[in-house]
Amino acid sequence: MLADWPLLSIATWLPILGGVVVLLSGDNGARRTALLFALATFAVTIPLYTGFDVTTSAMQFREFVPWLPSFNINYHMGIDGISLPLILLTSFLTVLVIIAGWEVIQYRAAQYMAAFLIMEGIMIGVFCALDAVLFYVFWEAQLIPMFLIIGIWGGPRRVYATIKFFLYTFFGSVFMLVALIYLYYQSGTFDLQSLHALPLPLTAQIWIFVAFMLAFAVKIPMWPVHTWLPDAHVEAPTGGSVILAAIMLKMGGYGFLRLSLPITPDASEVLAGFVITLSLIAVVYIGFVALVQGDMKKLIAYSSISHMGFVTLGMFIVFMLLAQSPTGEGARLGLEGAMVQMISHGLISAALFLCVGVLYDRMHSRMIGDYGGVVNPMPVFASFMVLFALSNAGLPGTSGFVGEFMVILAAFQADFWLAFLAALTLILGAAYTLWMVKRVVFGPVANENVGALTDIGRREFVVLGILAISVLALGIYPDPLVELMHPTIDKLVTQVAASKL
Amino acid sequence: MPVEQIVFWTFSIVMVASALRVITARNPVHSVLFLVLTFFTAAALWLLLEAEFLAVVLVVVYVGAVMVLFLFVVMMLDINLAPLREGFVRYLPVGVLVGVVMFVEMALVVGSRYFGPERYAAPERAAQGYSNTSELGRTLYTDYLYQFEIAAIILLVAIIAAIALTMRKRPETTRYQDPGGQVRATKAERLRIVSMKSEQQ
Amino acid sequence: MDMETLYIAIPLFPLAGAIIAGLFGRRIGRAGAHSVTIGAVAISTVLSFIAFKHIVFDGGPVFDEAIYTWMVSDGIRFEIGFLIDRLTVLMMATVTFVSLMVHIYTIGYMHDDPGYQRFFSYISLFTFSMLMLVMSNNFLQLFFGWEAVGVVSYLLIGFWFERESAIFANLKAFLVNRVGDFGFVLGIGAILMYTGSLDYATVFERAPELAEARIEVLGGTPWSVITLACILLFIGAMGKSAQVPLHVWLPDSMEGPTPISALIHAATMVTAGIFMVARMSPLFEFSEAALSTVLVIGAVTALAMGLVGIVQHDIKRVVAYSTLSQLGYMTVALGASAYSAAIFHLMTHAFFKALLFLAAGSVIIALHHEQDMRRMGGLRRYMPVTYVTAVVGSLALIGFPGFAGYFSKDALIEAVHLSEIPGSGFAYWCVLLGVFVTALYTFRMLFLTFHGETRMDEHTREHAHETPLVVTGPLVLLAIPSVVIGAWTIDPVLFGNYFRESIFVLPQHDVVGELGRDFHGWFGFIGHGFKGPAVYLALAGVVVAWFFWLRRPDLPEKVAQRLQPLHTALVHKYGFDELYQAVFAHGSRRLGNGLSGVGDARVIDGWIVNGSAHLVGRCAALLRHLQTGYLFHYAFAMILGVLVALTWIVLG
Amino acid sequence: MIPLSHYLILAAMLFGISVAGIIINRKNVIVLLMSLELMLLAVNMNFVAFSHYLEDTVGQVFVFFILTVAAAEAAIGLAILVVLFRNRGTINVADLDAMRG
Amino acid sequence: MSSQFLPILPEIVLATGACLVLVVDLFVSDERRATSYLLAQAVLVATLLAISLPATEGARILFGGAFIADSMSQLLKLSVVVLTLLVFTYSRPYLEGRGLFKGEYFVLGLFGVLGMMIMISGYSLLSIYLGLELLALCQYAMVAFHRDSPRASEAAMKYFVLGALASGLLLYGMSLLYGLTGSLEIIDIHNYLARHGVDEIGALLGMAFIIVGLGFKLGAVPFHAWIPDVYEGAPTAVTLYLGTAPKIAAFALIIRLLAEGLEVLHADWQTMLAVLAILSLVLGNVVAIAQTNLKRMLGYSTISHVGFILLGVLAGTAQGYSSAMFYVIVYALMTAVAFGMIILLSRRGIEAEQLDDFKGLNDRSPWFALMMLFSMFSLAGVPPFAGFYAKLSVLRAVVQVDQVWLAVIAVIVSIIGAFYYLRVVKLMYFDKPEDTGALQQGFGLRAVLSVNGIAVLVLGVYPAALMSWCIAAVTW
Repeated sequence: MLADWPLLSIATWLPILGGVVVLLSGDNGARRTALLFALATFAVTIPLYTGFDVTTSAMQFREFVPWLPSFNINYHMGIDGISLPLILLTSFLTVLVIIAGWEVIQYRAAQYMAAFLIMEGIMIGVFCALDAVLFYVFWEAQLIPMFLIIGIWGGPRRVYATIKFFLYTFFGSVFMLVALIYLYYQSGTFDLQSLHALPLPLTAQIWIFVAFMLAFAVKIPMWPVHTWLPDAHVEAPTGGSVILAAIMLKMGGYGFLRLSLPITPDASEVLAGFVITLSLIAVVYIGFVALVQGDMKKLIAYSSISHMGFVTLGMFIVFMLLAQSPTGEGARLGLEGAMVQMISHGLISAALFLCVGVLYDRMHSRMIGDYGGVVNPMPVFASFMVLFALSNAGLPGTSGFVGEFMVILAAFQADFWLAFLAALTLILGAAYTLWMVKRVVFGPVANENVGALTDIGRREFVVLGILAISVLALGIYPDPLVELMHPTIDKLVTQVAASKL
Repeated sequence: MPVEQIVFWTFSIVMVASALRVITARNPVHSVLFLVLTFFTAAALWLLLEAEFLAVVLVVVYVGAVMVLFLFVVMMLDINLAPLREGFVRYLPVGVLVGVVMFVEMALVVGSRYFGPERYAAPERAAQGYSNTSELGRTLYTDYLYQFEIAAIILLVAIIAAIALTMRKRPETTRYQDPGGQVRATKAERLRIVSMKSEQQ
Repeated sequence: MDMETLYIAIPLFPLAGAIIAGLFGRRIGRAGAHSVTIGAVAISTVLSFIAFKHIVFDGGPVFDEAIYTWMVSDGIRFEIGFLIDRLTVLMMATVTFVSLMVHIYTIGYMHDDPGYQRFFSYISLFTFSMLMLVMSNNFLQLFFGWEAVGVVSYLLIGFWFERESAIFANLKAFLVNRVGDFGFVLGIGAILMYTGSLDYATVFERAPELAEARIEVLGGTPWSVITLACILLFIGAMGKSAQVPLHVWLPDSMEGPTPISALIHAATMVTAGIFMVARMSPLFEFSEAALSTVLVIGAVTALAMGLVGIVQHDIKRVVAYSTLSQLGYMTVALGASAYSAAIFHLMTHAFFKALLFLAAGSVIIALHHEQDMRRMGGLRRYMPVTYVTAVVGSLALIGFPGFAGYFSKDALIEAVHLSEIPGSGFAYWCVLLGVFVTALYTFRMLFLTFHGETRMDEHTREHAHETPLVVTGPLVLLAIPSVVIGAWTIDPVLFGNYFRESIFVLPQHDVVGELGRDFHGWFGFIGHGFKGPAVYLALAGVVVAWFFWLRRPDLPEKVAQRLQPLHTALVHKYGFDELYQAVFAHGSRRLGNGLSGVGDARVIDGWIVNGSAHLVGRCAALLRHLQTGYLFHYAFAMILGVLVALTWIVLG
Repeated sequence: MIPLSHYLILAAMLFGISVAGIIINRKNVIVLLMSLELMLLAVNMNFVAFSHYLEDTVGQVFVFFILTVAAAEAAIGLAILVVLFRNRGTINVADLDAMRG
Repeated sequence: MSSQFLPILPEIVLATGACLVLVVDLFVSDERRATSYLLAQAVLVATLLAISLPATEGARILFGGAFIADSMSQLLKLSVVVLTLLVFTYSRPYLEGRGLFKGEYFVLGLFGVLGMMIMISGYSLLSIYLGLELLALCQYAMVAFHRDSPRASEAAMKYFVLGALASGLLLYGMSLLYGLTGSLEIIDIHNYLARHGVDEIGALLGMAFIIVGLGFKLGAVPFHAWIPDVYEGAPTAVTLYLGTAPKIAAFALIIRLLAEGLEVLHADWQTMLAVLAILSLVLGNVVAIAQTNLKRMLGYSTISHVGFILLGVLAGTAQGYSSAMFYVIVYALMTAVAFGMIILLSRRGIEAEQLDDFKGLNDRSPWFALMMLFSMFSLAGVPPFAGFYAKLSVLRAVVQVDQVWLAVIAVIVSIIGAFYYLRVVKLMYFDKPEDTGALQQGFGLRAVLSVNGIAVLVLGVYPAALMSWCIAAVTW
């Protein structure tokens, strides 16, 4: 019975409705209402998981309503193995973000909560949309709440950061719009699945790919279009950073999987080397950059870029693997690794940003140099922070390991040197993360401000605890997650392997 | 040379010359007067084109009303002419160049190649008793009724606009008396008695 | 209880202990924490011995099964599973036993530490990780254990997190280990690529094929896949087992509390590499190049680190360098295909090195955390038990005939001597020389600490007395095997075909087998030893040490001055630390600063991003002047527009 | 007989003069307006000539309306001029730069 | 009679009504000036009703080809009248606050609407010209309406001179077309050109002049120069009027003249429009960045949006026309919100036209900050607001005719454009208010402004109805 409900629409619109309600109801009780809606949305996404058929690659929970018939634009929603985990991640993290913002946000709490709820709905929409325009609408609309979140509740340089963020991502995505329109004229439809089957000449594919790439590369972000991210992260309030790192970046990766690879497989193949190069630069170059950051959030932001390099790497080595053998051994491993990496990074980066948020709320500084010996006054917090840091460094048994491991293994099958460079992250990731931990968490109490810190409260404990459990669970037993993706990834590999020329 | 030709060339030359003077005259009053002359010559040429009514209207309405209005304004606004001529010489070459180029280009198009006699043969002279005015009037009040009404509204708007813009009931800058107020004035409003300590000598 | 449950229970007990002590430490209190963890590890130990008995004595079947499927991707099953064979049970027994000892010892050693519960949690976790490592039947779990061990060592070394040196050392340890893991994970990648599986059984089955396969790594030179894979895996082992040049973390790791040093060095972490190579013997056997690499690196480590041990003043560091050197020995054995000899040495070493560490710890406790040998001396009077046990340990370490170390080391040296793998000649001379060096530094330590005049301050001396039973107890318990374990087990372990199928040696590499032909019981082996140079070298070392540090204490100084360059090199540990600090630590920071400051900030953000924004801004500022406010300009613009249009039409 | 193109060229000439006038008389609004009147005259000339040669009165009708509108326009234009002069005390175009950029 | 006059019933109603307002206004005292206002609104409503009368099937051409009533004219007139209703509502408090609350404003406004309606229905060069002039004259007068404002009169002067120049140029083009085709009716011109092919250079010349005239009305570069100055100088109520409905009328002219009359010359005017469009897009967006006055900024923004509208038109397809139509209607709605906000924030004696006046609006009135945010993001073309679909449909039309490069240019400059819209949002939300006074304007303005703002969102979430209406309107 539940399966007959338009669950995807509910998951998309319920939080948006919640946002409106919160906005209208004012600051009193905004937190509680917001939490209620977030929980309800999370509850709605659970049947998506339980009712998900892991044996098929077909879109599930489909909804189809004509929306703009004259343009053949439809309200077409549906999920498969690559969207479901991201949806779950979104609804899950929003709950945590709302709890995390409970006391910290005093200025216009209703607007804050509403922005997050609305953003949640929009992001879920992105992952559900099966119509290119619908996808684009959600994709772009999501900039607005984020723009406001960073701008209103952000740090001192928030204006620079937020405008940079907006224009950067806007820059990326408008070209995607042109490409989508172009595709519409080649096919007469905006339906993503029909576009997947659309034959295209190579030149056209390359242009489309480049246009898509601009959008997704900025979002993910890939070197060299990554510089918005550190600024945005640094200035955003904790919740904003969490959502930004945990989910918004994933939209880029999702875009690659949903649009770039299946729609322009041949161009992807031609340009795979280019993307792989950029990915590796992201892993290595950004690793070094992260090392020297004096600002914790910036460091984590750079770390995100580096980790997302794995995502793109995992996606594009597929072509090298397919070139080696027709069955593409290792291709699925790479793709699933990329997906797992996205989910895991969602959890870990969220946790790390929340950790920084905990410190920031107490000290109002994100600079590593202002800290030292945090473990002394805050042992519980320090344990969490060390756990998440280790996870960020790819410790086996935590989720951070799974995706990296899969991608490195797959990369090795593509080429030794790819794996070599990618595996450098084992060293670099550990270096920048643990060096930060060393300077912030360990050591003698650096100054009296640190000495006066109080350990995390119950609410913070719950949020971090839930994340810690998730990170460990995913690391110890990732199969339930990976299992969701098999048919979808299989299909994707088939799509990618088949030339559309 | 037939009379027509003489008339055409004479008036054309005068028209162009006076038009040139319109834009080059030092004094705006002169410009207006040269413009009047231009209109007159144009009216003459229109007569040649058998547009008698319009020729007359041009003189009566345009010269008689519009140009006089111009003159009126020129004279009413006591304008210091000197600064208005600044840059005249400096921009003369540009103006001439642009004007000439534009003329040449337009002439290339509207010249005989496309609008020559083979395509636009000279019409027969109108028959005796043909009245341009009545013909025009008939057209105007039948086929062009709709437009005529619009023109009426345009004129109405012009009236409203001109009045709204220029008519001033009582400019705030003018001082005027309010007799009622003067009558109602009381001593308390006008006179304040200040008690001061007498100064010791 | 069937065996599978038992096997599962073995690692889970320490894990449970760790979790309870870690998460609920405050609630259960100190006593609670140590009871829980010690109990858990004790159960584990007992179970390990049961398993040992089951496999070795009862001839129980080898257990090789998955516990659960971690993940399936691309048709590859990633599983968590156990392989319990003779090699495994030996390691399990060693690990759990040593761990238990350390746990008990900790009660005394950490008595006053505020992080008591945390400490127990860590060491239990460490035990769990190590067990996962040795019990694994696949590379995934191996890597899990591998890294987990690294992490817990990270936590343990940095246990006293307020000490700047400790948190420096733990970061260093982790990063150096990560370098090894970097190679390790690539090795796993190579294995997976060519075998399509991560299970030992499948992989080993296909090892001969791998030996045939070729891979191009550097322009045009085809490498044997198996060589590549083995070398990569060995890089991992180098990290964990602290082989040159990845050894630098180990001496620094002495920053951790002594039980840790003992645990990490003696029994567990560092032996992981040795164990791993032995476990991978079916792979390494097919690559002579890899074996040769192992051999040479081991030999270099054995000698070079021993030499450094001579000039150390910190008692724990001497032991640490000794460990490095001994690890080199084991590695040499591996490289010589004498896997069983390596494991044998590993085992004996575990006992006597733990003994030495705990003895050193005992001294340190007695002297209130004084570690500098220059401020010790004459302690045998104050702490006889410690002294005696230390002597036992030292004798075992230098390979005094009859003691545990003698059997393993001598077998090992002989094996190298017999080996025909390229580099074995070099290695042989290194290990021989190493014997002398070992004796030298070991007895230097012994003499400086327990003999001669007392050099500590009054106050410390007054309080110097024998340590309590929780400390001395384990010392005694460890001293016994340090004496007898070699003689007792050399026959079964080394020559008695103990390992059977769990270690694979190609016939042409079978040096231990060759050795075994001359073997006639442990006693005979002692006699045999006197025919070789090793025993004499060891004795020479002891004598020299006596002469230098007891007889003529002024001499070392002079020798050092005479051999200034060598001494400097040794004191600076050959400059590895300085080099790494300069190249990797500073270099990468400078590179990072460069990339961040120039690449990101100036080029991308400065020129491209903000540059284009400024460009637009400047264009705006410039273009707005087109709007002059002057009517004639506006009109002129329109007319120009018309003119352009006209020209276009007339010309077009 | 005078061909149509003569009239058209004459109109073009007026047009050119009016354009030149707009450019040259940069400062004086009144002359500017007169130049515009010249332009209208050129247009009217065109219409009348076409009307004659096409033998179609419609062109003349158009001219009639143009004259009407031009008158209205002039009225409003001059009204604005007066308002402007009252406010600014000048009709110098060069002084009208309160808004720019 | 009914068949002849029913289609122009709206015009009749409006003209009559305007005269009525004019007369009534004479007899009401200044205190009861609201009567004129209400009456004017009533006239608009009546006109609206008259327009909404069910149209007969297909297009009807009346008055010897001078007038056309078709679905396009119905839709556009409807939009014009609705927008004017909004404009009048917004204007009232502004005018009241500045002693400008006079009947003339409404009378001129109504006649202007009449002009627009005539333009929209104009099907001969003459009626188009007359409609255009009627509108233009009203606008000139309205700009100068604040008689004591030097800026207003300066703006009016500039507007007037340039407008006169533009209509002179336009007329010259018309005269050439007339001379060539011998007719003033669009339909005849179209047929003539269809018969005689496209190599009539005279027709091209005429076309060029006509495009110049149209370009001026719309405000396309380089005929745009009046827009910033007039927008800034005119009283906000008048800017509001100028910035909204007349764009729709000008758009109608383009359709009538180029798409219908000169359809045959499509290839030629496409090139010209492309140049105008690109120039407008670039200049409008770039220079807008440098502005500090919101009205002026919106002026430049208008120029850039004109570029987009021209893009839709130059596609020369039904898709293109309908998308441009959608665009222009949506654009007028979005801008109305922005100007409405300026009026909302202004108080007696205080103009709120500087960007800085919007600082911290979120603290003063979250709701209206939100409305302004809707408007700004919509203008920037960010979904889910109506402006996005406008851009989408235009780009779609451009891509369809294989002019992808134009689409690319358009999106690049719209990124630049996004910046200055964002700046407004930034001021409202990220800055602290300098002026913390409460908003003073009355309920009517607030309510209508809210509806207007929400409409921008609703049209974005559900654009189908308006879009299909636009599509139906251009299928002739």
